[in-house]
Amino acid sequence: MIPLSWYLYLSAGLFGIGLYGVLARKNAIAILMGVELMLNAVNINIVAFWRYLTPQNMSGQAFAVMVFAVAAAEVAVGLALVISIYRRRKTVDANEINLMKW
Amino acid sequence: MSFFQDPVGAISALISNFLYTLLPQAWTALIMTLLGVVAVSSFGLIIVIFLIWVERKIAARFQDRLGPNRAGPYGLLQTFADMVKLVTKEDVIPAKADRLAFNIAPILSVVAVLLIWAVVPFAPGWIGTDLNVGVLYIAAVGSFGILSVLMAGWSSNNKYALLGAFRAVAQLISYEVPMLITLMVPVLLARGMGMVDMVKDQTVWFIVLAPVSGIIFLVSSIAEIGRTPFDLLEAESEIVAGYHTEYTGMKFGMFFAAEFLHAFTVGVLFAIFFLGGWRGPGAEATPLLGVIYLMLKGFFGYFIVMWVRSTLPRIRIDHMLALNWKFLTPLSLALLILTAIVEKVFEGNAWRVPALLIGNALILIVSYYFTRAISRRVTKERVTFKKRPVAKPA
Amino acid sequence: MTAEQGVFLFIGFVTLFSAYTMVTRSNLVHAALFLIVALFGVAVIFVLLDAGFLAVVQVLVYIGAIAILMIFAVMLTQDNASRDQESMNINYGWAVLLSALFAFALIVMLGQWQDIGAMAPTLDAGRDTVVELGSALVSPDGYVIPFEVASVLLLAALIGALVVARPQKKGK
Amino acid sequence: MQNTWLFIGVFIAIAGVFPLLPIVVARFIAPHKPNPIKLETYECGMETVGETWVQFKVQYYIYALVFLVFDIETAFLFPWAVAFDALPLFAVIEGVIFILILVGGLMYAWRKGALEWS
Repeated sequence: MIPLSWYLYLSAGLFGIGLYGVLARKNAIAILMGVELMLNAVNINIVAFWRYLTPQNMSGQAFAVMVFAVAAAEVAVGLALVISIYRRRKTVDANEINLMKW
Repeated sequence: MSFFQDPVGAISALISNFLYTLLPQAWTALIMTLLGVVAVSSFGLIIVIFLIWVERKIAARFQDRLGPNRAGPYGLLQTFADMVKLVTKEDVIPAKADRLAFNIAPILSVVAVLLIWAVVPFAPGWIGTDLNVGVLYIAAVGSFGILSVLMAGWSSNNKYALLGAFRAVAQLISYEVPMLITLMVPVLLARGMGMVDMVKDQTVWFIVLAPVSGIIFLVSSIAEIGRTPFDLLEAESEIVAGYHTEYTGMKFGMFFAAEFLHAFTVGVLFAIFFLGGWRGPGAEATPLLGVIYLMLKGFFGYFIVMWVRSTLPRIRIDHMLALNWKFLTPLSLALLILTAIVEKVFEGNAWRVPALLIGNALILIVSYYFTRAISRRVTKERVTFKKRPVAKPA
Repeated sequence: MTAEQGVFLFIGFVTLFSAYTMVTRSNLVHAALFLIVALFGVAVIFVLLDAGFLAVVQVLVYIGAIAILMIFAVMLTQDNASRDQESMNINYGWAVLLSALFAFALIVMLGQWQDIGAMAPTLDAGRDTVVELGSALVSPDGYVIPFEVASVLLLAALIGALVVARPQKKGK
Repeated sequence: MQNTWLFIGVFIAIAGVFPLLPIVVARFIAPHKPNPIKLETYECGMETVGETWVQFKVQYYIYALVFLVFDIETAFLFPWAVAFDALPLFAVIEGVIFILILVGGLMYAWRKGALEWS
C-alpha cells in the first residue's frame, strides 16, 4: 500500500518543476506548458485527498473534472493570445512582449 | 460446458489450475494476465495478415479484377510474400530526421490500434478486461493514433510530410467530435460505459433504437481511419504520400498494418455498439458461436467501409470539414438531446422504441430540409468551359 | 515493497524526469512530447488512486487535445529566427532558487502535517464511482452550479480564443 | 478496480514488442547502404528549397480549439449519461442545457465563419 505522503511529495515535485518552467523559460508556449504541469500537480493532490480522506463523497473527482475544464480554457485562450501576438510582433519571447509594461 | 463450446474458458481454467499448484496466487494472476494479453494482441496481428488479403481480393472484385492469385491457393500467401519483401527492404532514415520520434511513431500507431482490442468483448466471458470506462478508453486510445501521425510528420523534416500530418490531424480531431458525441447515445441506452454491459443490454440492437447515430458513427469512423472518400491525408497528387512519405521498409509496413487493423477494428466496434456484439441465437450458451457472430458482424461493417471506398471519389478538404462541422456535429448533438429526453420521459414505457424511431426520423427530415435551404442560399459556382478547337487527326 | 509501490516509484520517476526534461529542452516540439509522457504518467497515478475515469479523461483531454493544440501553436509560431535562441531567460538563476525553495518548503510543511502517513481506506466493492460522479455533477445538492458554469466557461473560452486567434480581415 | 487496469498496463508493455519485433528483424536482414543523396529529404526528385517550416494556416489551430472544447464537454457528459437511471427529469434537462450552451458556441463559430476552410 502506498501512503498518502508519496502522492503529495510527487505532486510537490511536479509543481516545483512546473514553477521552474514558468519562471525560467523565455518562450510563451513553454511557459504555458509549465502551467499545465502545475495544474496536473494540483489534480494529483485533489484526487489523492479524495481517495485517502473523503472517498465517500465525490467532491474530489468533481473538482478534478473542473480543473480539466479550467486547464482547457486556459490553454485555449493562452495559445490564442500567443498566436495573435506572434502575428503582430513576430516573436513569442515573453521578455519582448512588453507593450503593457509601462 | 464442453471444450468445443468454450475453448478459451476451458484452456484458461486448465492453465490456471496447473499454475495454482506451483505458484502463489498473485503470480498466477499475473501470468494469466500476460497470457491473455499475448492471446488478444496476437489475435489482432494474425487477423491483419488475413485482412490485407481479403481487402485486396474484394477491392479487386469491385474493380473487375482478380486480385492476388499467384502466391499460394487464391493468393492467400500474398501477404507473407509482401512481408518478406518489406523486411528485406532498406530502412532509410533521412539525415535531417529527428531519429527518436521518427522511430517511435510507427510503433505507436500500431500500439494505438492494438490497445482497442483489450476491451473488445469477443463472447460472454471472453474479454481482455472489462473496464467500467470502456467506451471512453477506446476514445482515449485513439488520441495516441493522432499523436503518432503528428510525430511521424514532424520528425520526417519534410514539407509534404508535415503538411500531410497537419491535414491528417485536422481531419482526425474534427471527426472525433461527432464520434464522441455519437458514442454517448449507446452509452445512454446501455446506461453504462462497460463494454460487457454494452453488449448485454442490447436485447434490441441499438441500430434499431438509434439508426441515425449508427450511420454517423460509421461515417466518422471511416474518416478516422482515413479511407476514401476521406483519404485526404494521402492525396498523392498534392502531398506525395502524406505523413509517411519518408518511411520505408518495415516502418512503412507498420503504418500500413495499423491502417488495415484499424479499419477492421472500426467494423467490430460498430458491431459492438450498434449490431449487438456477440449476440445471436445460441451465443449465450456457446461462446464460440458468439465469436463467430461478432466476426461476421465486424466483417459486415468492414465490408461497408470497403464498399464505400471503392464507390466514392475523394472529396475536397473544405467539403470534408464542412460536412463534419456543419452537418455531422449538430446532427449528433441533436440526436443526443433527443435520446436523453425520450429515454427519460418514456422510461419503462411501451412507447419508448416508437418514440425514439419517430424522433430519429423527424431529426433526419428536419436536417434534410435545413441543409437544402442552406445549400440553396450558397451561391453556386458555375463551372464554364470556353469552347476550344477540337484536335483533329492530321 | 509491494508491486503497487514499485509501479508508483517507477511512474513517479518517469513523470518527474520527463517533466524536468520538458522544461529544459530548447526544442519546443521535444518539450511537448516530454510533456505528453509526463501527462501520461499522471494518468497512471490516477489509476493507482482508483480514479480510472479521470485517468481516461486525462489521456483524452490532455494528450488528445491540449498537447495537440500546443504542437499546433508551436508550428504556427516557430520560424527560423526564433528557433536557435537561448531558451532560458535572464532570471534563470532566480527561477531555480525560487522553485527549489518552494518545493522544499512544501515538502517540509507536508512532513509536519499529522495525516501525512494516512493509508487509503478500502472502497466498497460494488461502488461505481462514475455513476456517483455523474449524479453528483447534476444534483442540486452537488455540483450543478459548477457544472453549468463550466459550460459557460468553455463557451467564453471558445469565443474569446476565436476572436483573438482569427486573423483580421485584409480589406480595411 | 486496479486489477482491471493491470491488464491494460501489461498490454501497453507487451503491445510495443509486437511492432518492434519485425523492425528489429528487418534491421538485421535488410541491407544498409546509406549515401548522402539517399538520405536527403524526399520531394519527388527536386532539391529541397528552404526550411521545412512553412507558414501554416491559423485555421488548423481553430479546428483544434473547437475540438478541445467538445472534448472537455464529453468529460462532463459521459458520467451524466452513465448515471442516467439515477437522474430525475430535471437533472437530464440540466445536461441538455449544458449541451445547448456549447451548441451556442458552435453556432457562434459557424456564424463568424470560423469553420470555413479558406
